[in-house]
Amino acid sequence: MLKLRYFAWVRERIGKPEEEIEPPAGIATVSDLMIWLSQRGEEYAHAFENPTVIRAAIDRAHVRADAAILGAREIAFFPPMTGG
Amino acid sequence: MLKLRYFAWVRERIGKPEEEIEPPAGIATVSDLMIWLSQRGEEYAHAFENPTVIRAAIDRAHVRADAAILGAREIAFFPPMTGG
Amino acid sequence: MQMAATVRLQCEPFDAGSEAAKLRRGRGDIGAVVTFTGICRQDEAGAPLAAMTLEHYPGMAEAEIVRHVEAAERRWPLLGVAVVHRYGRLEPGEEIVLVVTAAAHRQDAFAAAEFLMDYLKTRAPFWKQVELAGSGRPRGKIWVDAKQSDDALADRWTPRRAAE
Amino acid sequence: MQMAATVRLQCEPFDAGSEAAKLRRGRGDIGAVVTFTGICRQDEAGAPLAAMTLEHYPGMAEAEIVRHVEAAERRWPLLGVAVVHRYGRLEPGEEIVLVVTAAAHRQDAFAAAEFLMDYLKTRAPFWKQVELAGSGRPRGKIWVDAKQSDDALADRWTPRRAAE
Repeated sequence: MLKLRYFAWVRERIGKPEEEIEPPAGIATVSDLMIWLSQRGEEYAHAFENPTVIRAAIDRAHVRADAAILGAREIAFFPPMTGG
Repeated sequence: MLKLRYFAWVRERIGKPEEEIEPPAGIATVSDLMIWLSQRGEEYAHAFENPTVIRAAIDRAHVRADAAILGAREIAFFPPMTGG
Repeated sequence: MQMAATVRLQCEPFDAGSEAAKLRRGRGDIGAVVTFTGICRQDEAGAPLAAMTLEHYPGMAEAEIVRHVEAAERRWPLLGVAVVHRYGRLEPGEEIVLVVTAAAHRQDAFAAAEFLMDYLKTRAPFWKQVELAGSGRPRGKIWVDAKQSDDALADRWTPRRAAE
Repeated sequence: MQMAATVRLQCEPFDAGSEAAKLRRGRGDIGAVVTFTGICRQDEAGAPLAAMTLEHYPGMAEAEIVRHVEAAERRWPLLGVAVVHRYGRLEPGEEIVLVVTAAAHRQDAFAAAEFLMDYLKTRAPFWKQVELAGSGRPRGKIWVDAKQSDDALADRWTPRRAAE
């Protein structure tokens, strides 16, 4: 099982802050996971409609979309950060 | 009469913080004034022994050594500043 | 060279003066302290603001800031760093973020404070949502867009690659 | 854009927090406040310090600082500036100088604070004399030499000519 966490408008569009999923075989990268998620329903399609603006973290470290998800326990998706 | 003011080690070498002088005709610039002052005694010669390091202000504004002293009321001599 | 480092996320207001005093306590080698305070303005891109809510990624946010404080320590001879970032709902005039850097010389303290702020703006997992003050009725909440100018500022510190 | 500016020379200690609070009072357009505090270190070039005495040129020092504050206002969209410079005898750990800059955005506040400090270091008529702490007997007083590195920092702001 893989824990997914969503923040800011990604969370709002999907309608929940987190969930546990079991990605099917063949989902190797963060990018693959976004494509797979966006096919799970309208809310996901809306959240990931422009995947190039979505940032991701694996186990609480920033990663690029081509990062491998093998071994990940927690993957987060969120818009560009606006802290500070 | 022209008021001269000295600060930091220029003041210490000359032995006084200020004085009034009447520069002779022909003393046109700050540089001329330094040369003339350095001939007034050992303490002045010591203070102005390396005129290129001495900074000057006319009427409380920084000037270069080639600045004209005509009309000046107060001229100050001091080492490079070390504030802040 | 021993360094005091504080990283804290909190809802509550902070006190810049006491954070700076803590860094200086008991040491005489500090010659320069730079304090940056980020404040919630009363407008966002010209629109009047009722409030701002800061969402963060608990667990990751603190770790990211610690990582950047460590990067600053490697880069400049710092004698103390404190970063306090608030989350939750803030009203105009309230303080959002505090960065304090202490060093023997001012250039190091200034550079490290700017570096930390640039990275907090672009890499720390916080998201700002603003509530605009409508004329009569509330005009809803808007997520603040990341600024390209902030990315450009952050890129100053890594001239070869934008992201680590 | 109205700006609060404070320039003060004094023997007494200052309070950075209250100077910053004064700049912010009653206005909601400030998004960034940078505070620089310069502190008397316990050593000068490795030699232990008993105290430092700051001499200044009364009348000129304040005018020079005001002139630089005005230059900073022309250069950056500032919403407030405070400069407090102490003179007289200071012991290690005591604060020497305070610069506070307020702006809507952090880059302007940071740049103006650095600009003002660089100019205070090289152009404001202050001179530091240190008393070294000798082993047993006083080792006398020494005028601090101006640093070429400070001149270089000040020159950043006037790329074409070093002096105005």
